[in-house]
Amino acid sequence: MKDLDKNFKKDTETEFPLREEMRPRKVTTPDGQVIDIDPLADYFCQEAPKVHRKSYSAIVEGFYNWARANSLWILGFGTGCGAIEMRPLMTPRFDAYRYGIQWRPTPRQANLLVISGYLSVKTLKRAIRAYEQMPQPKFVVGLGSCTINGGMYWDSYNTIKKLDEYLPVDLYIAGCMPRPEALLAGFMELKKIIRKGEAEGANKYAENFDWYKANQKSVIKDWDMPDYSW
Amino acid sequence: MTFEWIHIAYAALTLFIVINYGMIMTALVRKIGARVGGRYGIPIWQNYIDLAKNIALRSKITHGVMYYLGPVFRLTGGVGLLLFVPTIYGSVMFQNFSYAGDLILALYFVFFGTLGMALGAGESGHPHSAIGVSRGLAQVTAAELPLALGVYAISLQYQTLNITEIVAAQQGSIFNWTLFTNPLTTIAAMFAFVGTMMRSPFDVVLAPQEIPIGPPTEYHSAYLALMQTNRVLFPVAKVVIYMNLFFGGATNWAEFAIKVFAIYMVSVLIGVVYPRFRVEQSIRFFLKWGLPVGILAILTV
Amino acid sequence: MFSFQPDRSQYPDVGPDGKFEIDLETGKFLKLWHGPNHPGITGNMSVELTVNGDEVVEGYTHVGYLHRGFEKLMERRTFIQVFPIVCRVCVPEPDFNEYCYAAAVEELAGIEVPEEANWIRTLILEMGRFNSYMMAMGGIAGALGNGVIGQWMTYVRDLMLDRFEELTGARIYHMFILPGGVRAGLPEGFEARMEEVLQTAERYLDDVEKVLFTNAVFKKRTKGVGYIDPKLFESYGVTGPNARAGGVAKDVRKDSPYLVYDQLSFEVPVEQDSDIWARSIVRYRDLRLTIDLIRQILAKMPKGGEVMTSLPNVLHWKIPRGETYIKGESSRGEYGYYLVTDGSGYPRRVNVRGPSYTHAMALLEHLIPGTNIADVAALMVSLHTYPPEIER
Amino acid sequence: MRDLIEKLTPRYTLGNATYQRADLTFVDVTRDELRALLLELRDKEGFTHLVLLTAVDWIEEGKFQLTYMINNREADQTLGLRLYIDRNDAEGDTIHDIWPTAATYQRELREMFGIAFPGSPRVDEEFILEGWTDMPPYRRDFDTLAYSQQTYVEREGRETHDPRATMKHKMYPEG
Repeated sequence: MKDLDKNFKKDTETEFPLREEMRPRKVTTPDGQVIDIDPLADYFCQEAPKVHRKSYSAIVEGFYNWARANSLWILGFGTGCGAIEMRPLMTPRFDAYRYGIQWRPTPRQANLLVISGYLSVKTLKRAIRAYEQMPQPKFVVGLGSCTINGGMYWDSYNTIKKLDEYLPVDLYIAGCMPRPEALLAGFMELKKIIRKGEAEGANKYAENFDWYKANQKSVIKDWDMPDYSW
Repeated sequence: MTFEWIHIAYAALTLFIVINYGMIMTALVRKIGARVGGRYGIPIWQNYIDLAKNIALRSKITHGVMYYLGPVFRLTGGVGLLLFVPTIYGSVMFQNFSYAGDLILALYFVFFGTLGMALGAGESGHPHSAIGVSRGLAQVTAAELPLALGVYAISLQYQTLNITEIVAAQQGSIFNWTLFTNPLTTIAAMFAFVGTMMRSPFDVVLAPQEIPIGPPTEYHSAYLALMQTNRVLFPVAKVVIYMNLFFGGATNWAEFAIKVFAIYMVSVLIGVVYPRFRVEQSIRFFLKWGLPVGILAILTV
Repeated sequence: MFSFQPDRSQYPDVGPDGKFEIDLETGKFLKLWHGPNHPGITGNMSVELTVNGDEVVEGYTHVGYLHRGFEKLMERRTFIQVFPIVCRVCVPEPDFNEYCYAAAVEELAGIEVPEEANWIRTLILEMGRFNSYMMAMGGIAGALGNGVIGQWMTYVRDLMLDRFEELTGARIYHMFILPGGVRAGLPEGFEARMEEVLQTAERYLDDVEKVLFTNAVFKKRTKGVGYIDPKLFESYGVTGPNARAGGVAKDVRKDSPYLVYDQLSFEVPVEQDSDIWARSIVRYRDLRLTIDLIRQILAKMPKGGEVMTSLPNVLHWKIPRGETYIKGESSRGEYGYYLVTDGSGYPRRVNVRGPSYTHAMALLEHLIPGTNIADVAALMVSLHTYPPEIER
Repeated sequence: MRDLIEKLTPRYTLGNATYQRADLTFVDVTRDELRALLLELRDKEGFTHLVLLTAVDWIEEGKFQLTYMINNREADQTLGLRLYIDRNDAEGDTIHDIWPTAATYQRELREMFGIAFPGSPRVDEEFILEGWTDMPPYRRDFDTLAYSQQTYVEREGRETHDPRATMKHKMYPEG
């Protein structure tokens, strides 16, 4: 392994310019009207996330948690190489459908985001948006060593090293890459956490919103989306 | 038919039975689909859990009034369809609100849900929804043509627009069924049936690989729960119509369960091994095969 | 006069070069992103489509979601430390990376590989090709809405992964081919168990032929769609099955035999139509060929000999200045490693030439205009692209 | 292969040919002649397939080496053309009109090495990196570990062992 270059200093001065399609501009509509558009303000909802309290009745909340645990809808977003072991999970050998686990193609209908492996900065941006679009309560599972501490890519300039700085993670599944059996065991563990009512990542995210945003913005230099996009 | 208040309770009971039946049946159908692929499949009560989960979700967002109303309209279509068709022939309890011209109303309700969904999904503003809606409306229109022609042929055949009377005419022997007395009409209507069940090869509306997943892209939590309820109710209600018109209706719940399942499986068995058509291909398919059969059915009645 | 033609005044105008002048603000076009979070995309990449009605008028591929900077990371690692990370360049078929890197290092360092190791390497590569094609077959059926083929194919792939596990100890990343040979010989009774898997695979493939290749809807969706003019093959760098589907029998295994391919007897399957149908059927026939090759290898290979030469002390292993390029025929086309050394203990530069690099970028962008939205997913899957090898 | 190089030598300034394997040759070329040479090789000599186009950073010599690797399938010959350009004012000539795929390679080189290719389509657009403001990462003076440490939060408790020291300690515990 090569030694660390002590003299290397990261460029912290240069600001990344706002993308052209995100800049405020004047637009002529098809019927001839001229309107001002500020994409960041107009296209997105600006409201910050809310902390959603639990149900007042413990029995109702318990029932809800049981339903949540037994109906995990995973967002079909393969962010890294772990996605290849997600596929056997849907197929005869491992068949996660038996446990109420399903794949949904749109974040609106999913409540479990599986970060399947390393996240490059470019994907992190998409993963954050996907996460924020999911309805509460939502869960995040980090899959593979690379979400835990960078794993193989500990010295890479383009992958994050610690997922829980950027998204509230409920569970990690270690391995490079974890086998389908490990994934199933992880999902079973997640079910236990949910049934105990401890999987409150979304509320944690809302409570520590500023901290998460600061972390995210320290990595993503071209932040051209609203703070909370949903 | 005179109206009595107890009919409302009876109708609610029908609705309850049909929804539960639909929940179990769709789960069973998914299990069968899984078995074809060699999987074990979901638990049979999974639909209930999913429903409870979706109701239990805490945050909801809305895109406007129509967005709210979309699933409501869709469910109205399903409930209305069921309630104006006699579910069990000869039973006072499950006769529902069947009346003299109910066939026309049923045809209207078949389309009603789709239109309501189109309005609601259109307002969600997602391009996938918009594309799905335009595909869906185009395809459903083409697919319903043979059904409309088939219904016309049937009303000519039995000289009535009342579903109860049509069922009554088919009683007695299995060979009194429209399936045997008028096979062309049945074939024409089955084109429409397979075409509107949103299964391969006619599921380009939902097509997860192209426009994931079409009109319901933006729907979540309680909206989705409403749509799920409709998704188990509407196919069953539609199958009830086909059963009444072509397969001799049902005189008790056991017969109902078996017939509905058998008719439903027609679309499932076709769907499980077929890739999907593009939208213009499926429209062409219906115009080329469904429409002539429908016209032929009218001519031969 | 009444005309059946729709009123085209609301439609966008075609420019002098036959292309649309795309101005999103006229409201006549719609920007539609496929990916990165999209089930129809092969992995984590995205295609930015501009559509007019159902027709796609422009498409751009965006990659970089999987970029880890491998080529940079390799420059920091010694030659032996590179070895665990090379396989992670391409997930569904990682062994090609191991082989190409190992062969490049061996050539520059002048290491001889035992004969049996070459046979085992060939076996591993063919097994990897088998897996990759299984994914592709499931993918092309899935992109057209037939999920059940994907179920079967992934099941068979799981069986093959069991054999991988038996041989190498790992399911996905095997780290089995390293400079100097391979880590181990064949375990006891491997051939019989492999034969079982191959027979199961053949049974499933018979079913696939019945369900998919005789299916009218599949024919209708794929024949004549996504046509690549064979004249473009050279300028767009099309290799592998995509070229073989257009009548050009490009196959590195035949053109420039590496490992032990010159001792195996096989004919490269070729189709003429160069559309999605032809590309699917070429993959299907190539998969059959792979099954046959695995049998041949197991029958012909020497057994029980040395599989690893002794390397110099890997901690002080320096390779003199030089450069080389090693290529092989992966399931997607020509896969190559360009390795430059500078006399130090670290590689100066490693460049991975993945076949998807040309297929998914320039070629796809060239093919997309004029297709239907519904065909984009099928087109992309039929090119068989894996994004990680584009951006490394 | 030697025949081809000898045939071309009178008309082009070819330097320093390396005959790496029977089917692989590397040769130095000059920037002015590159285009004509590539066209001749493609049209007359059957080198129709552009295998790859990449760069090597020789920071000690202040040069980038551009490698154009082309392949002749019939003759089973691969030829690597080495072109050295100045590292400080790195600029190459686009060949996207000869091989359309070269545009992608040039986009990558522009982003990863900072080599300009004026005239190449979409060359200045982001290709792999997004929102990158630092120096091009494949340059040798970019230290990926240092950048990573200065940018990303690391989980505490990660231990890194120097392989040499560890192995020495394991194999020769006495020292």
